Amino acid sequence: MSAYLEVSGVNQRFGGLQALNDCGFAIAQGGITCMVGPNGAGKTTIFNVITGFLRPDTGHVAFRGRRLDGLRPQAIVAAGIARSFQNLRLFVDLTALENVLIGLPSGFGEAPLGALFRPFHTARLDRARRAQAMERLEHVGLADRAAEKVRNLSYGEQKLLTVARLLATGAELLLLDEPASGLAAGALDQVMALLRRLQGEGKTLLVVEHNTRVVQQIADHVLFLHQGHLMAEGTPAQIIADPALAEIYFGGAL
Amino acid sequence: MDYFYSYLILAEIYVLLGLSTNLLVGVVGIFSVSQAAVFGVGAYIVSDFLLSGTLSFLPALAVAAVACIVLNVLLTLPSLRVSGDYFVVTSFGIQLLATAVFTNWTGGTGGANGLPGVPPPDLFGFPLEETRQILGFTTVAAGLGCLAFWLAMRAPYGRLLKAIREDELAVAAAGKDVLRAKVSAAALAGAFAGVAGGVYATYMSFIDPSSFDLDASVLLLTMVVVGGARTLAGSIVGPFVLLALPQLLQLVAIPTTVAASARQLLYGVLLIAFAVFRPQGLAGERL
Amino acid sequence: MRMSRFWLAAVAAGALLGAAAPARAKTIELGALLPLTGPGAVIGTEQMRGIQFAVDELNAKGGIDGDKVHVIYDDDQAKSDQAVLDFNKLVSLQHVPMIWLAYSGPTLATAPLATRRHILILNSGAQSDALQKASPYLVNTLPSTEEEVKVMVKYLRAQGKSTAAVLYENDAAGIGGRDDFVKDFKAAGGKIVAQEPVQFGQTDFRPALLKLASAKPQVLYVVTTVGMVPLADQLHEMNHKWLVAGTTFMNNPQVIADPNAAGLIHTQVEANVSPALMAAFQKKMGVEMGFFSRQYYNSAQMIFIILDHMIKAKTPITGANMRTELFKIKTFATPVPMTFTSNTAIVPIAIEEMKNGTEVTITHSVAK
Amino acid sequence: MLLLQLLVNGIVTGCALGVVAVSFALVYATTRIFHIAHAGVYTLGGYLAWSLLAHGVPEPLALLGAMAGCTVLGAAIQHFLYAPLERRRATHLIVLIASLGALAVIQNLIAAVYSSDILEFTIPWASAVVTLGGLRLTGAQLATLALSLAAFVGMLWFAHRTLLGKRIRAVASNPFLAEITRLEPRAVYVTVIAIASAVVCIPGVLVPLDLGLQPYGGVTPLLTATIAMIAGGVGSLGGAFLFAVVIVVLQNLSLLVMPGEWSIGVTFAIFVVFMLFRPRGLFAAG
Repeated sequence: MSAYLEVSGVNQRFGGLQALNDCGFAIAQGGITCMVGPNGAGKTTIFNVITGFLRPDTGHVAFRGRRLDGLRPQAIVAAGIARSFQNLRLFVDLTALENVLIGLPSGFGEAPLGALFRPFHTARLDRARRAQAMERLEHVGLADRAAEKVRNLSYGEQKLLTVARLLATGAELLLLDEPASGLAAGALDQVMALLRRLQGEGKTLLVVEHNTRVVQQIADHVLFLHQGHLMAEGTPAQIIADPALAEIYFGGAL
Repeated sequence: MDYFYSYLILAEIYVLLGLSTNLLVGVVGIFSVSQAAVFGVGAYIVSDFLLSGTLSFLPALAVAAVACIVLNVLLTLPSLRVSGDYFVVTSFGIQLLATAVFTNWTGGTGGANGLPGVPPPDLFGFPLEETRQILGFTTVAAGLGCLAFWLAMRAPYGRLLKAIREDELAVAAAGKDVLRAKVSAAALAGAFAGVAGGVYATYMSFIDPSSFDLDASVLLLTMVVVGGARTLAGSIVGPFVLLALPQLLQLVAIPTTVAASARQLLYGVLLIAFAVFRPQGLAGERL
Repeated sequence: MRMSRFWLAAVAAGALLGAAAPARAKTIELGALLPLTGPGAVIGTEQMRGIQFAVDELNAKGGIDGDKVHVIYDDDQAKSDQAVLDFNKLVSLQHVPMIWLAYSGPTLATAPLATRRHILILNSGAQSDALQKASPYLVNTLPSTEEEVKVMVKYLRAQGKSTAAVLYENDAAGIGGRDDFVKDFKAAGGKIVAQEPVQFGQTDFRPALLKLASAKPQVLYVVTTVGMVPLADQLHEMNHKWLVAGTTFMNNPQVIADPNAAGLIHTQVEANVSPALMAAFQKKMGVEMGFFSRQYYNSAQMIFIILDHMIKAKTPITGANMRTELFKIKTFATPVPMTFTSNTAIVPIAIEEMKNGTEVTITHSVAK
Repeated sequence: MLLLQLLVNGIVTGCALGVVAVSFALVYATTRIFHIAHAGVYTLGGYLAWSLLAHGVPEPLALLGAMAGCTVLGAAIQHFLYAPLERRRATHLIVLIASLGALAVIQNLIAAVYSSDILEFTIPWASAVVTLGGLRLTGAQLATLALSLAAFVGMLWFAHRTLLGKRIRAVASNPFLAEITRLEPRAVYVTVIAIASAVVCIPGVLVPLDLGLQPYGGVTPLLTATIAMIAGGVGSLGGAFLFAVVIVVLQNLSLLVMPGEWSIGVTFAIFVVFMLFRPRGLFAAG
């Protein structure tokens, strides 16, 4: 049986830096997998490779048995994988609702000819899409902030909004880059609860996370990356218990 | 009365150009300094067809629009490879190259002598010779342009373009085809500029490279700044104000020998004042 | 709102203008559309000085039969769309019957409007051949380059010169002059060995001159409108052996005063004014009276003569009447004699040589 | 001989433009401001020198006086225009527009004061011709070559050997980092523009010494200089200088193979193609 998502033999070099070194791992459907490792381990780079923002020097990415490497980002989203960014990358001059609308799969009126020559049709379909986007906002608890410009939202709200935008794509495998970083305790719990809920709804999550508390609480499975290579994997308890990994991770500070 | 008519006609032609520039610079964020070159190509194509008698006005205008769509897409392609200031300078280069072609390709453009005697526009065989008739035509053309801009901006398409200006990568991550959206915006902007060029040539009846040079491109950019980015109102207000400005400055009493430089100086001061005190222009959003 | 304040200012300015206008009841208003800013301003301001000096002189003498003349200057930056706008403003708002123009672009752009609205437009600065037939209402007081070229080619061939190179300005005036010269010189049995353009306002002529020099011509024909002093200096610096021949544009007090210019010859559309006038001009304007100042001074004198006739005959001062009157008078003895059998004046053309800071006339001729 | 003379003329003009390019590149690399008004500073330098000479000031002092004037103007533009804009978080385009406005103000002030006629310097040694082998150069050209090279070497020395130069390069490479290490980018910015303005004054005086002064004459040199900077790679002063020389030499030599009216067009066509294939310049730093 082939894995749900399978990454194998990926090498990526930037000038003199070997960012990914024969990186390979597999992810099962339906779980929350956390990816940990020290800074510069290649976590964000592998995200970029999986989602088509980087074309690796060598190696393959397969999703549900289908090869994805070499496809453009939008084709990968269409195949069912979407990602968020560590630095959010929201459209701060648009409203919360509009941000989610951009996430929705392309529809009528997103190309100029349709927008210009069938305005009423466009408007009717857009109303339906707005309702859909509103649902996503409700899902993450931001419905009352729909008309607010993103720059006026709190950091916690912005983090939730990235998840709503991600959900809007309809992807079944979600790649989240540090969804909990920088959050106060209350917002942190809110985000963790949301991730759990998404898992319950049938999504598969791959999460880059630094906070060991978060990893312990949500991860079904942990991947440990070091110098662009998968060094270890296992349950959160197994990984955290391994002194050699802690040495690498915290540089001996613990 | 003709003065106000000719002011309105030119302002309306510049509204089409303002829409074109605003779409590219304000909405999508492609800082093109070569829109006047596209405008010029539209003007020369229509003039050449009318002067040689091969096509009548409306078909010639259609050809010009198509040519400018293709041209503008080609001209904005570098923006996919080079970004920010690099594109601005590349675009400067394109504009100067275009000026060189307009000035030296005597066969197609009449060179520095320009093309005199371009016939007036005609609609299905009825020539529009009176200024009033031309005004009617440009009003319809500018009106249609505004309608198109408005429809595009309120549709999901406009939202997509605004998102691209803010963060191209995030748009791609949301599963959208950024390339297609950018190319289509450049195409739309090219169509506006091409039509504006054709109408301009037939109204003026004489064109030469000086109307399509770097100064003209900078003027278009200034219209977006003064009018305001990303809004329909901004694209309309900018051209109307900037064309009126030199005329209003003529009313300021200054000794004759230095009057003209003093007026240009005031124009510079005004640009600075807008940049410092009102970066969103008269009726737009912050650039 | 800033915006409303802006418009308020505009309206206030307009009101001021409206209030000021009726005060000049006995004033004849004329228009002038010249490039007063931008690269063309070098020439435009010189032209403006010529007109203004003539007007001040006239008004100081009491005007025409008591009526003062006032010229409204508009800056078209040598751009045709600005010129159309300004033309319409001068005609619709200020109701001027005639307008001075410069540069072929703006002149050609306003010519159809002049025909339609019966406004006399007067070009005393551009020489492009296209101007000859652009409009019945367009009158040129400067003969076309073609006329000057004919005179020069005849002289050069008579001197036994058979090979020539051309240095021309890459604009309407320069290209027109080049085309005329190439055609006429070949027709007269000569050979063109090289031609090279320079941009308007460019003052580094060295690359072009070096290239032309390598073709070893006997004559260098120059058709440029500005930058004559650097040109003379750079020619001198090359220690060349050829005869340098130019057009009227070479006539510039600074060039004549430049010792490096000795030996240059050029055709001269006669625009001589008395030394006393030159001195008065220098005193009032602070600069020497250049060729364009003299041209526009002369054409202003012509307009005053026309107006004088019309006021005496009580003819209403309109563009159409001014045009009719112009062709009725036909010959004007402004400091320079001008005759109109077509829209372009017949003016004497001389060939002059620069020597020791002055000019010496070699031959005289009359265009056409 | 023709080739050699064209080459040498090109090198002379190219060196002068190179100094314009280097000074512009210094400003751009440090502040990321597209300082179009630099063309105005360049133009003002020549006019100031002309006025000082007209009042009988000796030549070296006139040059220094003009440089002082340019320094003040440059610093004023930074202090009264760019700094407030930065505080208001103005975008790139807005700063560019403001700079264009400043250029219009400077040019037209000059035109109003000096008129738009071409002004000539009358200095005998400047127009005297020196013959070297078969080459003919004027005094002004020789002075341009010598002082431009000196200015360029001086700039290189300053950027790489002095503390202030190193600070400037630190701010250029990372203003944020510089800020947290208390390098005060704002103070550095004023200094940079002041220095660049003083330096650009040198070609600003010497080129008109040879070719005359025009109020709107600074734009073309600046555009060429900008292209040289981009082609040479932002942050590489040597690259900017070299490319300025190469561009002008090529423009001069291109006359040998094609009609002169196309030389500018071809230059820009090559540049546009170049940008497509080498968008970061030839000697890009980093």
